[in-house]
Amino acid sequence: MGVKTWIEGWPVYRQLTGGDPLGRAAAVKSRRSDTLAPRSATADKVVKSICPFCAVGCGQNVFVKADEVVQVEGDPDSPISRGRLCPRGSSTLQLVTGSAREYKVLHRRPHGTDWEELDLDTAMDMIADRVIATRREGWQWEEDDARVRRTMGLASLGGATMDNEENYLLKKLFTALGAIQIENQARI
Amino acid sequence: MAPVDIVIGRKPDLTGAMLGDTDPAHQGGYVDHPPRMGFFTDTSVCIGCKACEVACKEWNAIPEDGLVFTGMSMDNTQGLGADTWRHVAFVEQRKPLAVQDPGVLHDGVDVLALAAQGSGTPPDRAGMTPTTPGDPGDLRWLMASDVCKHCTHAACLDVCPTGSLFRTEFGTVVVQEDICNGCGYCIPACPYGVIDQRKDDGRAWKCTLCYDRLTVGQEPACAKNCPTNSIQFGPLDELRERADARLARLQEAGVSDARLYGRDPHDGVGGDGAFFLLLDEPEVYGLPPDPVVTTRDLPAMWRRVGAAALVLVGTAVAAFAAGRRV
Amino acid sequence: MPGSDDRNGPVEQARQGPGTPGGDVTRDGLRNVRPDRDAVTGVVAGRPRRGRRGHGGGGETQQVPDATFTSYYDKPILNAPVWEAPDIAGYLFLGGLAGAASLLGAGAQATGRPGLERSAKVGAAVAGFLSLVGLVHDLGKPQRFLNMLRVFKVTSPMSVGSWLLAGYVPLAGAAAATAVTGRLPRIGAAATAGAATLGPAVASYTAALITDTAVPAWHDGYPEMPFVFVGSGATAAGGLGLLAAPVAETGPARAMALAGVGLELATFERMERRLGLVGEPYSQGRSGAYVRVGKILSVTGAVGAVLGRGSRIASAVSGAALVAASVATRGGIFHAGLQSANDPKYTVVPQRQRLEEGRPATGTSTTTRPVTAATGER
Amino acid sequence: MAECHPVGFQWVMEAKARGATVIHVDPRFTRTSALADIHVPLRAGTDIAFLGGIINYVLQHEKDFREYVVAYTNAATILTEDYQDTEDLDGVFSGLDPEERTYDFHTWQYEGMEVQAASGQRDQEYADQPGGRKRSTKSVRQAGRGEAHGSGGAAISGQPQVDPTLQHPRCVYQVLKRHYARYTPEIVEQICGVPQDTFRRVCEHLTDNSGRDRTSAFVYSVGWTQHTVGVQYIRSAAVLQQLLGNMGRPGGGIVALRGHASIQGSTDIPTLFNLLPGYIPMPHAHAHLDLDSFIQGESPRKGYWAEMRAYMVSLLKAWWGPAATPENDFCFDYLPRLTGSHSTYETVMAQLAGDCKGYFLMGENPAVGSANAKMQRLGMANLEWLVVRDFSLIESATWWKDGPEIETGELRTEDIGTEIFFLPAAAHTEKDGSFTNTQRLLQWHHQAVEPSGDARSDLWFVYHLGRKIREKLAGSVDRADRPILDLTWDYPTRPMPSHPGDAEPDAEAVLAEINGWDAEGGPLSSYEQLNDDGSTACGCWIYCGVYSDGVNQASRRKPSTEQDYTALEWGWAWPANRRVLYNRASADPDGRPWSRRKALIWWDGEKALWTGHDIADFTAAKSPWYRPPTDATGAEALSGVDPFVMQADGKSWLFVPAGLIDGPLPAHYEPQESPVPNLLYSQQRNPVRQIVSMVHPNDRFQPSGGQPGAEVFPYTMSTYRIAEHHTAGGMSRYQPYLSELAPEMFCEVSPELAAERGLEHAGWATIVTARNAIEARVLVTERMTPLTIDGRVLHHVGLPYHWGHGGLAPGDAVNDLTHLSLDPNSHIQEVKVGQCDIRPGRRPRGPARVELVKEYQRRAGITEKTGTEI
Repeated sequence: MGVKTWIEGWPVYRQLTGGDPLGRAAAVKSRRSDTLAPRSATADKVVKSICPFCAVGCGQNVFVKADEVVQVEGDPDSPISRGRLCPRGSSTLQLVTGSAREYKVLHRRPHGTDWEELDLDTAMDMIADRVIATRREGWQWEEDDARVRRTMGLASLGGATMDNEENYLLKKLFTALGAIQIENQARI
Repeated sequence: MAPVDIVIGRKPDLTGAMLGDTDPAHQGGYVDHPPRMGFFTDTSVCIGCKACEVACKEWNAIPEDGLVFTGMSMDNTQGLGADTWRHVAFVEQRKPLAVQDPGVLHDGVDVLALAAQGSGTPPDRAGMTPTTPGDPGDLRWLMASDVCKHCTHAACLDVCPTGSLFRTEFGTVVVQEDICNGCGYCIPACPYGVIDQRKDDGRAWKCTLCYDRLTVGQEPACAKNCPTNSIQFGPLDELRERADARLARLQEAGVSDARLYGRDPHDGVGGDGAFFLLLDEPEVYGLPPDPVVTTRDLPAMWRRVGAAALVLVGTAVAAFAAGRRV
Repeated sequence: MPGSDDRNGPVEQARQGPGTPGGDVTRDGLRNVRPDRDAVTGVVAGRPRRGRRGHGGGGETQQVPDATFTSYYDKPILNAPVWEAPDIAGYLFLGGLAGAASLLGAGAQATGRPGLERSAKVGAAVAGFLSLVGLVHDLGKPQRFLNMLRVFKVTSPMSVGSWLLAGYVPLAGAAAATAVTGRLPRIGAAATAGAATLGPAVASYTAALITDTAVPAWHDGYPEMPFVFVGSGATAAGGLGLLAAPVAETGPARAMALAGVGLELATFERMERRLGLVGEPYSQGRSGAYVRVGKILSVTGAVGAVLGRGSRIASAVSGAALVAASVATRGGIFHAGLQSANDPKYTVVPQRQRLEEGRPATGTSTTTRPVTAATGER
Repeated sequence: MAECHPVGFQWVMEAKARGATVIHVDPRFTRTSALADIHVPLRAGTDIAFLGGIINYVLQHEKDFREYVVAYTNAATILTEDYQDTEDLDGVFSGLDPEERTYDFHTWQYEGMEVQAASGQRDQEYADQPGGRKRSTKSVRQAGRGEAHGSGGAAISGQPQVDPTLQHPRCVYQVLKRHYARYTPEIVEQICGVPQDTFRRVCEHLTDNSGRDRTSAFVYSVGWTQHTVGVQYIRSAAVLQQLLGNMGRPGGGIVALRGHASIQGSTDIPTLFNLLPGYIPMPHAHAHLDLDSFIQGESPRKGYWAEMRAYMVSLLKAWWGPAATPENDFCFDYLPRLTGSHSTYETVMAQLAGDCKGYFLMGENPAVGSANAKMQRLGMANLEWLVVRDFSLIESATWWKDGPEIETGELRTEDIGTEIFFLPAAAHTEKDGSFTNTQRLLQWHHQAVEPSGDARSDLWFVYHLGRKIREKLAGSVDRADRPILDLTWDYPTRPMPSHPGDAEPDAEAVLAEINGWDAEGGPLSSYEQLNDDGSTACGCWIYCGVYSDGVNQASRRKPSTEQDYTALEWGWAWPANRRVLYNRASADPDGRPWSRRKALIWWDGEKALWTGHDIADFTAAKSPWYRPPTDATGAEALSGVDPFVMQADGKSWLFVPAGLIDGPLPAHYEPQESPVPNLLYSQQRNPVRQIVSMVHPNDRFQPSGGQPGAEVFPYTMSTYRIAEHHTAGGMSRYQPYLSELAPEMFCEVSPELAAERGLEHAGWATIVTARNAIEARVLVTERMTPLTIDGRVLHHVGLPYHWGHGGLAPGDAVNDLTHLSLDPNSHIQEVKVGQCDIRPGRRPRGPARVELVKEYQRRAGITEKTGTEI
């Protein structure tokens, strides 16, 4: 950067030569301000989504840059929400990118006093083994002379924040396992 | 009025020149600038959901501002500051809202004395904790989202010694975080108690009216999210017209408490870029009833400073004159 | 009750008026749609008439009693200055001391009082330098001071002050250095003259610095504050002379101190009286205590300076008292500002009074009543 | 609504802008009240008395929309002579079996019709079949068939007798009039604490704004469902809206504001014990049950439910594909059977009993959010294994080391044998899928980024769990394993770029299966295409059409500004993208809109089609003058003036002859725990509320009404949400921006109650019930108003239930106070009303907390029998 550029970049110089002698506006604009661009405009893509909190179903636009969610805001196209979000919906970015998110599988042994980390695939294997064993233990072909062909050994709770497709697979798998104790927030 | 007319010690009214006219962007040397943009916050449709607070924090990545239960109705934010750029005030009053039927009926309990128990507010000073004196069958719950006023004559901007605080081409007032040196002068200069210092970095922070978003034609995060359109964003001229019509309609409909705050370009700060429709006196919401930009008096101050300097010189001369004899 | 009629009239209008009740869902689509921001509450329905309780008139028309005022949970309206007392109260004191001391040094040089000259010039240089240190310390990082020289803003006393200090501190330093070493007398003379020229500004501009804020106790004191400041500066510089200079050369210092004390006390008194409620912090609480100590020390120092004029020790003690007086006064003024900003009373009451007396700060009030809106200036 | 659904509230504001009156009925003055024209505080748990009072007002003043009522409701239908009302039996209906605590519905039927249980409680007919047994009937009822009709309808056969003049003493209209005659403004005032003047104004506003030219809507949330009479609350509103002609019309209806992104979807495609997708009931254990007897027992002859066999067979084909053949009853036998209620609360009991040993928690936090949360935690402490899938380490994942029972010493970490797996879940931004919102609208959310670390979608989890189980069981000859091994589970997957070797199932392929396909594998476009011969497969018949033409209709996003207000090209609503259910009722019997101001759909004579702004919830070409032949079945059997097409008689039901467990008409019963005796009847509580199965030392009930000991818990408490947090806090208390808005558990009390109990504003209070004691900060506010109930002052304690011991903003969980008494239809717990004591100061620490509760139990004389009276 030459001296001339430096001088011309000096706000005092701009004060003396430009339209802002008091140095309160154009003359003092910083380099950062000059190049400011909102991350909602520089995102690589905008993905259409739906708010995950309550059941109003507000539209969301998810802004992605370098494979990271950088902003979530209301979708103005939505006939339901017209681009608006409540405080919970407004906190979606923090929900999905915040420090409260866990990214490691954790395991607590019976009688253990703390978590231990576990490989995801191992965990899935262990869970599958337990499902099979518990299902057998609680199996019933009949109750009071009526055919029931079910297991009372395992149960599930949850689903009201899950996708329809997820619930569908869950209900399908549970029913095929003969497990009937499957419930969600709609009961609560 | 001449655009620049700075002569220290001159008698005539310097206010206009010192403070700029009502097109502050033009005054600031921007040519072909966009219209002045602002907020009209209509508190009569605010539901106090605080979406504005969260949306603002998300967009501007503002740190958490303390986990404190206050007992101030549903307000645990307390006020604007470096880490709170939108603040929703909650006011519970024994007053009617037009002919709204609040359904409540209270008896015989000195609520103000109760308020003194633990709220830290002396009874005679309790704004409304839990409520103001009045008819025990009356209740209204006022909510209002406060924000930087983006004054036409902005004291924070005037006193900033670095040019960090500056007037943008949209007529808004913005802190440039790469320039701010943490001198803190803007903080006591603001007549509304808006701008404040972030403790861990020493710099001053406040609402930017989402300057970055404005540059590409997006509206500020708070206004965009506001579920009931209490926060309205747009060219200030339009907002003022809309607000006048709204006020007239409310007044006609019997909401006689409605008033505009900061809408008048001739008030002590030359009108606010972010102005409000309130349902009670400004101080009820924690707003100053008649704020003045301190730099309005700066010419007089400089004159007094000059005079005092001369007095000091005179004192010194006299001291040496007298000192010969002493 | 006429009030009730007034309230009910528009309700009926709203019920019967055009567009209300509005929205129609016709075969051709929606009609009379209005945006949600047009919603009104308590107008189309509510309770028919007041007075189901025997309490008479509602709170609406009740005037706030004079003794009290309304606030938002007693929260301050202003954000108080975040300056640290040692940094900025010290800055006020040191600036005053330095500025007045530069005059004292120049005068001493001109009138041939080398002892006074040296002590005044060194005092000015050290005070000037320390005031800069105080400022930089308050900024947190030294390089941040450079941003002060990015612009020159006449609207910012701190900007003006920064440029002033940027000029003054080297001059005062050069003046002190030449006075102490005796070298480069010409440069020393020029530096002395320069420092003496800028000195009064250094001593007085800090008044603009604090009064150019929204802090009521500071801002509203702006007519007197510069005189209080130069008075306090003269007191401190005079005190410094009494403390440090040979007793034979202290005459002008003593005179300056006496004049300073007189000026400071008189203008302070006038300011407090004029300010009334807003001036309360100058006599109450922590700040009031500082101010009282300052006054006592000033008077004591002045009396001591006069009575003990022949004694080196008495002069020195008096001088120290005067310097301390200036410190205390500046501290008092600084804390009064904090106290004034932290209590919404000092913000609301005077403004409310202005409005009730029908003399808002400028042409019109910040609050636009419907009647104003109807006439509208546009 | 302004509290919990702020964005939805914009439409209330828009209605206000157009002149609507907003009345808010709630014990507390909330954000909604602040923007309402009239706020009506009433005692929690008394809504049926309040609504019954309005019904009485409408009937006494003949404010009903008579033409609508006669044409579209069952007001004219005549009941059998056997029916006895609460008027005749002092608060109970005919058919009550006090021993079994069930109703026999036979006496609730229409005159001249073959008796058949229908809606909700459809398979009661089994009891009359050879081989059917009484136990079976009872357990079926316990299974909660009431909600098995989310999509409507029930079964009736034969032609009911009617009296269009509504004069017949046994016609529904007259029965209704008699039933509600005692719900006078005076009694409403005494029970609810609503002044008569206020009540009358509410009645006037509602009736003035209903009828031909105007419509009114009711909006409710779980404030109505979480009661022992929750279903009857909503029924009361339904009776009112039918009388006022507000159903199926623009601006009318009963709007349920549900609380979770896809809670509607999780009912439609149910993760619920008693339902199969599309509200097909789970089969109940009966001797010799096969597909035919199941359909016989469940399906009516008329209306769209008459096609249940097609829906069921298509579902079985979707699940078991080629293995499902006509010869093997399409694998109907693969379905497990119910024997009574297996709701989440029974599951907790089964956990405590040691029967239920494995538990999945998927985005659910029962350690905070379920009634009597302590029972939930104790149940989990008795498991062999627990899998928690969530974003953060919520209380339900960490109770074993930091739960309240660890602090009190009731549990010791080392003693707890539960093995726990915590699996981080992917967020909605990290996966494709659809949510069904509260207005039955399916909206697709697209994946924006890959989930990080071990976080995975629930789709991934369920798919791969199923895959692993199938692999491990491969080759098994155990008959019990056939359903697993025959299951269609070959979903296409795509590799996950950031997780080499891993694969995510294709959510759209699952949606395609839900939508269904024909014999050639082509996507179906309507449930009317479903066959009962196995030629079609469909995972959820009411969602059929969501993937019509092979296009994901749920992902349609034509901007609202580019279409009209019904926005039919945004997402997809079930059924058949209809936005207003039963909208045939928006037109008069001749097919013309009732009013120029209220036109939604109408009969276009030229095109011989129903047309308008919405898609007709009616056979499109069925003219208003169509009358079915007497032998018609299914949809054909409904006439052109039968708008309620899921009902077997095409009418909406003021009186419910079948399908409800606890009575054909709503009657006011006091909550399980109430400060007063029932002033309307000598029957204090809902006699068939579900309670007996929940008796447990940690779930003691309190004395109620005038019983001795009731005075120990003198205050009425209610739980609720606030705008700042979400449900049990898993998605909000771990986020700084939401936590700082409401950082601590607090309770809301009136100044009067604060004075009475010496509570300090912003100080601490301890709230005690027979279950537990919790502490909360005190918010004294005039928004809480004392009510005068039957001459005595009653105070409410307001308790937001968001807090638990974890997160950034921890606090005691309100659900530690609540108890397990359930609505018999829906099995939803009564947490919106209860009785408590409140005292100043923080609660005791350690074992003293338990001791305090015991002391209260002793003082109130509580035993295991308390509160379990019929």
